[in-house]
Parts: sequence; C-alpha cells; structure tokens
Amino acid sequence: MKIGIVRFPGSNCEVDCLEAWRVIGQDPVMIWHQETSVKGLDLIVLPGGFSYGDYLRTGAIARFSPIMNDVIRFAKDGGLVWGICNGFQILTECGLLPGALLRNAGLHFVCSPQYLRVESNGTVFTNEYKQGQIIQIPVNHGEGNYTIDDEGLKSLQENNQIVFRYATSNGQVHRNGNPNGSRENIAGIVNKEGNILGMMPHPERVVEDIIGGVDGRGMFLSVLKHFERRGQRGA
Amino acid sequence: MEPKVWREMGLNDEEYEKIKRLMAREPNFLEVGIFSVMWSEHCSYKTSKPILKKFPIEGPQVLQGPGEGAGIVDIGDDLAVVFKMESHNHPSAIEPYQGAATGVGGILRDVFSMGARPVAVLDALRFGPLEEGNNKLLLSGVVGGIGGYGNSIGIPTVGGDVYFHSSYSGNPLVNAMAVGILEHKHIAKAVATGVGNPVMVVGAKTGRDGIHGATFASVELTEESESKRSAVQVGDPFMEKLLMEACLELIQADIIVGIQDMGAAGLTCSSSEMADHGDSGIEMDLSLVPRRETGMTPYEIMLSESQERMLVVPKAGKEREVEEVFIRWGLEATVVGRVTDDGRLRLIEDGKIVADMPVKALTDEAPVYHRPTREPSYYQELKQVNLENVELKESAENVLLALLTNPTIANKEWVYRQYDHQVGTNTVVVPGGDAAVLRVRGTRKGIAMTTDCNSRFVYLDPYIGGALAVIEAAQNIVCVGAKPLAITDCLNFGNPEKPEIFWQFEQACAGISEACRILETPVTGGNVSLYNETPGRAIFPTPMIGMVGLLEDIGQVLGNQIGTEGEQIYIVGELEGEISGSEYLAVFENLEAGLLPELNLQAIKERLKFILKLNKPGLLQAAHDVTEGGLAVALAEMTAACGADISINSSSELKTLFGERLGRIIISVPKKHADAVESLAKADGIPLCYLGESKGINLRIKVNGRECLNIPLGKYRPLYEQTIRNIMDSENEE
Amino acid sequence: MLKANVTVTLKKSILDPQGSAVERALKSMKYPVESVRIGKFMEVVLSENDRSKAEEIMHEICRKLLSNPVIEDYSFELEG
Amino acid sequence: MLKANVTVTLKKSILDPQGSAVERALKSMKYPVESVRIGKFMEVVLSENDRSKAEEIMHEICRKLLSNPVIEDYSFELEG
Ligand SMILES: Nc1ncnc2c1ncn2[C@@H]1O[C@H](COP(=O)(O)OP(=O)(O)O)[C@@H](O)[C@H]1O
Ligand SMILES: [Mg+2]
Repeated sequence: MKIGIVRFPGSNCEVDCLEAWRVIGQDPVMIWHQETSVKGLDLIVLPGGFSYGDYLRTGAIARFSPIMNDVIRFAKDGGLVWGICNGFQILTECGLLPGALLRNAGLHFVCSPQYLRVESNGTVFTNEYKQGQIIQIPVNHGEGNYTIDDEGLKSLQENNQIVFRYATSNGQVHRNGNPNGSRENIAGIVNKEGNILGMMPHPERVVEDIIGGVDGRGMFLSVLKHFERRGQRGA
Repeated sequence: MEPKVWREMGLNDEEYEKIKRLMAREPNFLEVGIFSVMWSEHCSYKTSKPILKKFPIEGPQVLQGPGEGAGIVDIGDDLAVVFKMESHNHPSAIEPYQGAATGVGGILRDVFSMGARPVAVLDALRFGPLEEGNNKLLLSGVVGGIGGYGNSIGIPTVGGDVYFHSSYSGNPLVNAMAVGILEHKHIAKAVATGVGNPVMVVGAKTGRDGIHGATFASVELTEESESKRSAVQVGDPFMEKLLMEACLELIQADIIVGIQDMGAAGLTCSSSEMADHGDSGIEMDLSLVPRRETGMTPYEIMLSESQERMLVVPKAGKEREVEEVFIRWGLEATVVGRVTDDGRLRLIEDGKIVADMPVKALTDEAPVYHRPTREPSYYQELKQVNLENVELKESAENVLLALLTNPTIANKEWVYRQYDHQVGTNTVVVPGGDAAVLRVRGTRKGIAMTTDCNSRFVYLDPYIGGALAVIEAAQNIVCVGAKPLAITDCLNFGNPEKPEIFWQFEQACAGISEACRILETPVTGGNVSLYNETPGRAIFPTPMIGMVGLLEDIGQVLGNQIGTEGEQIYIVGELEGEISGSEYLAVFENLEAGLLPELNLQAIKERLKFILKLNKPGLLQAAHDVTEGGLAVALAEMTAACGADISINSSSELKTLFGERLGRIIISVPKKHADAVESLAKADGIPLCYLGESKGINLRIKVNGRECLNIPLGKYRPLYEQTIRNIMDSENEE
Repeated sequence: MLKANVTVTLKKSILDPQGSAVERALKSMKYPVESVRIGKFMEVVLSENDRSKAEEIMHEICRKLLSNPVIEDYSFELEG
Repeated sequence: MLKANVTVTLKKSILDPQGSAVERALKSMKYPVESVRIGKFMEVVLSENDRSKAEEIMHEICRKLLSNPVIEDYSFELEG
C-alpha cells in the first residue's frame, strides 16, 4: 500500500508517523504542503503539530494550503484519510468531519498517557482491536476539547461514528478520565462512510515498547490488513 | 558627548575613556551603544571571566568547549551531543509567558546553529513561595511559555526541576537547556572568514524588540524595569521551526563558512563575534537589513533583539543557494555585507559610514574586573548554629506527609504535563525519572540529561554547595544507568559588585570545578546571570548544573520505581543524613542553617561507578538518589506500584528518616541478585546497608524495632502527586 | 485603504472556560464582576477603497478563515 | 449592570506572529489585504451601575489582569 504523510510548515509529528509506519514495515512518502496532487496514494495521513503555527485557530490556516484541495477531493472519493491531533483539527476545519475542537477545559496543554475505550472496531482503522477494548495511547494537545451540537451528536451515535472515548484505567467512560472536557468523552470519530478518521491521541507514539508501549500498533495493522484483504479480493 | 549618554547605557566613565583610547577619537552615539552592549556583563563576562577560566574544560570526550554557541561531546559512532543552558530570568519576571518562551527559542538557536538537530529541552525553574505575591501567576506564565514554544516547534521538553524559596520572590529563575545531536562532519562554527564572502541576515525581520536586552540582563530589577518596555520580545516558534529546518539544510549542504544565532544584542554581538573568531572584519550596509517597522535608526537595527534570526557567512558565490533554501521554507535571506580583512566592524547607511570600530576592541579589549570578595558574615554564623537539640517535632508520619506536600518536593507533574515530552518518539525515560533518557536513532545508544541545584546548600556553603550541584546531577544520570559525560551551567547570582556576592560566586565555581575534575565531567559551556536581586535582597546563589550522560546500550536503562513484591532494598552510602540545610529544618524549625558534612568526592565517585557496575549485568530493578526530604521521602517517591517494609537500626530516627546528605542512592534489587550485589559491595569496599523489601500496599518503616511510620500508598501518593495542581488550579475548581 | 475591526466571539451555547477562569479570578479579587467572555479582536487593513466591496470581502474572509461558524460568531466595522 | 467591551492589542512595535501568519494566509489566498493584527476581545459584565466607578474599576482590571502593559495596550467602552 502507498501511504502519504502531509507535511505542513509547522507540522511536527510527520517524521514520527513515518517512523511508526516503518516499524510496521511500510515506507510512506512525505507530501509537501505546496504539492497539488495525492495521486497514486492509498492512505493520507495528516500528522500532529502546529501547522502554520496553529495561529488563529488550530488547523484553520492549513486547510487552505495547496495540497488540501486534492486531499478533500480524495476523501470525498472515498480515499482513506487519517488525521491525528492537528490532523483531526484540520479535518473539522475543512468540514470533512463534524464538530470542532476547542481549547481544553482545564485551559492547560496536556501531555500524558491516556486510556481509551474502543467504541467501534468496525472501522478500517480499528478492526484489529476488540470492541470495548481498553488501550493506552498518549494525548498531547492544548485544543482537543471536542464539541458538537445535540443534533450532530445524535447523528454520530446513530451512525456508529464514535470510534474512541476517553476512559479511566478500569475502562469507565467517566468525567475523571476526560483530559480536555470533550463532549461525551469523544477522542476520535469517523465520517459516515467510514473512510475518514480524526483522533486527538497519538498512536504513532506507542508502537515500540522502548518508548512507552505498543497499544497504537493495532491501528496501523488494521489499515494494513484492510489493504491486504482488498488486494487479495482484487486479484 | 554628555556623560549621561554612556552612563544610561550602562558604561562607567573609565570604560568610556577606554573606548576613546581604543578608537583614538570620540565615538559617536551608535558606536557607544555598540560598545555598551558588547561590554555588558551579559556579552563580555567582564566580571565572571577570571573565575570561569578556572573551570576544567578538557577531556577526551570534548569536541567543543566553552566559547561557541554550545558545547559538543563525542558519543562515538561519529555522533556528538551538543548542549547548553541559558537564563531568561529578567524578561520572565516582567512578562512570564513571552520571557520564558523566548528563552527556549534562544537556547534552541544556540544548538542548531552548531549544526545539531535539537532533540530535547530541559527547564530549571525557581520561584518564590506560591502563596506569596504573584508567584502563582509567574509559574503558570513561565510554564505556559516554555510549553508554548517547545510544543509548537516540536522539540520535547523532557526534564528540569522546580524549587520554591522566598529569595526568588520577584526574581524568578528561568533557565532553559537544549540538547542536540549531530554528526561530526556537520559541526558548524560562528566564524566569518574569507575576504569578500557575503554576510547574510536570515529568518525573521528586524523590529524594535528588546533593544538593550543585554544591558537589561545585567542590572538589578527595580520598579522601573517594569517600564523598560522594549526589553521584552515576543517569540514566534513557528518561524523558528522554519528557521531551524532551513539552517540545518544549509549546514548539511556545506555551502557556508560560519553561522551564529542572534540572541542578546542581535546583529551587534553576532557580527563582532563572528569577525573576532575569524580574525577578520565585517562591513554591513544597514539599509539592506529587512525590517518589520519603518523609520528604524542604525542604532535600533544594531541593538534590536528580534527573535528567530541568524547571521550567516556563505561561501562566495553560494548566496543564491542560501536564498533558495530559505525561500523554500518561506523565509528571507538577505545579503547585508561582506567579510573584510581589516579587522574592523564597519557599518554603512545610505552610502555613509555610520560606525567604524576595531573588532578586537569590542571583544578582546572588553574590560575585565577582578572584583573584591568578602566572606559574608552570615556564613560563619549559620555554620555555628547548634542543631544538636533538634528533634522530631511530630510523628514521622506527619512529617513525611508535610514534606511530600511541600511544593519543592511534591511531584511536578502539573508542570511537565504541559510539555510535550514525547514528540520525536525518542523519549525513553519521560519526566518523573531521575534523569530523562532519549534513544539515539540508528544506534543502540541512549543519552541521559538532567538539571540540578540545591541552592540552600550553596547559600550555606558555596564551595560544598557548588560541588553538590554537580554531584546531584551525576547521581541522577547514574540512576538511569548512564555514565556522566560533561556539564553546562547557568550561574545565577546576585549583584557581583557586592563583595559578599562575588565571594559566593567564586566559591561556588571552585566547588563546581573540583567536583567536575574528580567526576571527569568537564564544563563545556554555560551562561552567567548576575544581578538577580530585588530591592535589598539577592537570590540564594544558584549555580544550575545541566549534565548529559551516555548509555552504551539503551536496553540498560534503569528506572526509579520499585516494581513488584519481594525486591530487596538497600542504600548505597551512609544510612544517616544531616539536619543541617535540610528541608525538615526549614519546614519544621523555620531555620536554614548548619554545617554541611565534609565532602568526599572520591568516595562518591566510587559509589556512582558501583551503581553502573551493578546495572550493566542487569542486577538492579530501580535506583533513586536521596535528596530533599531524605530517605523517607526518597522511599515514598519509589513506591507507586508496591509498598515497602523497611527496618533499620540507627541512633537517630530524625537523621535517618529525614536527614540529608548527598552521595546516597537507594537501590531495589530482584531477590535473586541480592547475594551478588552484597558480595560485589564487599569486594569493592562500597558502603551498603540493607533496608528491607518491597511488600504490600503500605510504606512501613521500623527504626530500632519500633514502627514509626505505616502509611498506605493510597494516602500519600495522591497528596504527593496533586499538591501543586491543587494550589495552581484551585480557582478553577471552586 | 480601509480598515476593518473584527470581533470574533464564541457562540453563546459554547462554554468559555478561559472567560470563566478570568471571571473567577476577578471575583476572588473582589471586583464587582458578573461575567466575562473572551474572544478575538482583529484589525485587517484592506487595499480596497470601495466600501461595499470591502464589506463583501470581509464577510467572506470572516466566514472562511477568521471565524469557525460551528463555534463562533463574528462582526466587524469598517473604518477610514 | 454595565457591560465593558474590552480590546487588548499588542503594542505597535511588538511582533504579532498570529497576525503575520493570518496576513500571509490571506495574501496567498489573493485577498486584497495589507496587514492583520490580532488581539483579544473581552466582554466584562459589571454589577456596578455608576459609570465613573465602573470606568475606574475597568482601568484597574485591565491593567492588572486583562493586559500586560509591558507588551499590550487596552481600551474599552462601557455599554448599557
Ligand atoms: N520544570 C520541569 N520540567 C520538566 N520536568 C520536570 C520539571 N521539574 C521536575 N521535573 C521532572 O520531575 C522529576 C523529578 O524532579 P526533581 O524533583 O528535581 O528530582 P530529583 O530530586 O531526583 O532531581 C524529574 O524527572 C524531572 O525531570
Ligand atoms: Mg534534581
């Protein structure tokens, strides 16, 4: 499979994503924000960081960089797009995912390990996990407080779009386990079609034991399996 | 020229006379301005130089000692670690967020201008007590600023320390350390050579930021400083990220001769130092310098401390290539002058020469002062305070809980949670360990880093205290399984014109030197921050030590947490500490006094070696040094997953549980290795004392058979972990 | 040349923790404060002299970039 | 009850990285924009009906908490 990682000025997790994919045995390409085409790619990763300084609002300016036109087209055509942290913020800014990410309720930037409950293992990105599995993936953001109106929330629930929720160590979805005030403890969602995932936690930080765990691997492997299966079907 | 002019710029009359002599004429306003910053303490080290000269700076591992932007130490495999620490105390006192943020920005530029990719930041912070004055606002602003800059640029902040003491009220210390890694062949220098080579300004545009910041850093803080508005700059981490990528690309493309960051005294300092190092001259046309504001005078352009800028000397004919690199990153690079061979710094504006002075006059000829020293009267007095009769005031349990909730000792998670400490995915030991550890990609190696200084010890005995700061750093490095390599420092003191302060400075540096000599950790660079005083009062002398160490095999990284039941717990070194200078004495007797125990550096060195020797074959589960709060606090810090059952015999419960003395390390040993550890200690003549074993969910300590303390983890851990958060975020929870 | 003074505020329905924090701080300092809400203020200088064109442009800029309509409202005044 | 609309802006000579980034973005999107500066906008509702007292209080609050005079200027208007 061909993976592209978009590098905006101010991105800072693009190399981490690249290295994580290498651990899994893949070799992604970097796409500079000024390029205009994502042709030939199977998956686009929008990495974490502070694109364009994240001045104004997180992700607000990145959305208008040249490459995003084609990323949006690619996504609308059903291509797989995976936004992590700043990537998630960009996806909500350009309307590919509903809702918005506000400043953390505690007002502080938060960098810490975080328990998540897998709310849906039926997505391309999560089928290696068990439904309801508790995994530990670090968060690292100042603006990860997911907000959405009642109607939007209802629609997320009805369409099974909530993929991860923040949880306590024993797997309860509770205020205590919520690092940023997100509505309904939402940590990650997909679009209705299931080809676009946005999440605040950083799975690329947990693919090797030496740097804190391997709970993030499942996501990389899920996507990989998806393509392998598709490849077999195609053949 | 009116004496008022140079005096206001911080020059004294003698200095002005010297300038006249060196110039062989009356200098003009711009020239005086340039001399004043180059001869400020911040740039010239005119007061501290004679003392700093005595630091040991050599060792087989040192590739670059003091003098460049940062020190460089070899770690094998053609790789090197680049590191340096710097203060941003005064700007942080008046604009904590931006002051701290630009401190991080500045130290990072020091590291990447050497050709190294920064991999980590550490922050050593000192504040007044949180319940006093605006200290809470200062702490939250400073932490916000450090995170705001480091998180955005994408360099993890992996360590540091925080102390609270009333001497820092109104004059907080904000010292930032940056660490980078480079390949030997990419070492860049701040040098201008090759007559005719262009001189380029790259990065951000120049504005009226921080004019005279260097002078500002060299005076005491007064009410008036609040109105010296231009002295604070706003940082732009986004710009710096682009600048960093562009500069590293430039250095790796091998198209430049030299590069230096523009920190204090901006264009003035960078151009004169580069010319100085190259024994050359520089001529610049100031009309060419890209500006952010209109109507800037040559004086303002030369003294501006606008952030995120560098001065670059490309090889002749390569200026186009330099420009292209910068344009790709969305930045500007502009030729503003050229290298000459006449040894002069010549500035032109609109075709007219506006300043023309000998470079060496600005650098080598800067005055050097041998300040008088005098032993302060408190020194003997405090030494002689009789502590014989100090006793445990309360139950050991209450004392322990009080110490664990003392902000200086309490867990600093509230601080480091606000820092991205993992970006780069190399952080193996995150904040909370004894030192931070990063893996070095492409090798099996790891590097360890820490900052330390207990300034109360330095106050009570600057010589011993200075040495202890180095020892504490080395202990922390060793406790994660790394071998200490070298140090950087940031010497924060009061007004050196006071002989008592200068005595502290001289003594502390001597102590640091001695410890570095014995531990074979040379000084590779650092920074001096003097005049840390608020009206009438100096800070505790605080020579912050930043140390790096090397793990040959990252697999040998060692933690500070007891893992499971049944581990055997020992202390390496003396069982008892001293009451003098202890946290116990300060908290319960409201006293900061006493005679510090005699130093035996050689013995401590042997113990540190011993820890590494045990760790290499995997005999240890955890190690943690005993510092503030003594043995009981150290044990409480090690027990998050499992409790411990400790039983010791000693003549003093107080000294054993809460006494302090450096050179002591607690180790936790898997049962199967206990015999091996004991016999190695015997063979090496290392003092080792059995304390007990890990067990249950309580910390239980018996002294002479009597249980003096038995507290559940569930009680003391939350107190220890949440104290600072409760203080800082209390308003948010009301 | 025209200048637009833009204010961007969080929609009423959206919690403003920063405003609340300042509110609590002011209350604890005993100021007679009822409530505080925090938004952004922007000065945009346009190289456009036609007021109605400028207005149109500003609406577009505000909708597209300066505010996020999911969470924020904007308003502006032209000056000069 | 009186409401104060406060704007806090960076002093003219102080670098405004936010404003510059937005300015660059708008320029690259081809809008006729000369410059952008970004500050804060705050709505403070006071439980004080005396205008001159309210003004005094607001000056104090602005100086002490809402702005840092080292790098920022403030202004406000009372309403209601
Ligand atoms: N300002 C800070 N920034 C980052 N980490 C910090 C800071 N202060 C403390 N820490 C982390 O907390 C841990 C304990 O620090 P400290 O109390 O200084 O321990 P020690 O006494 O062993 O040196 C260390 O891992 C340190 O890096
Ligand atoms: Mg320490």
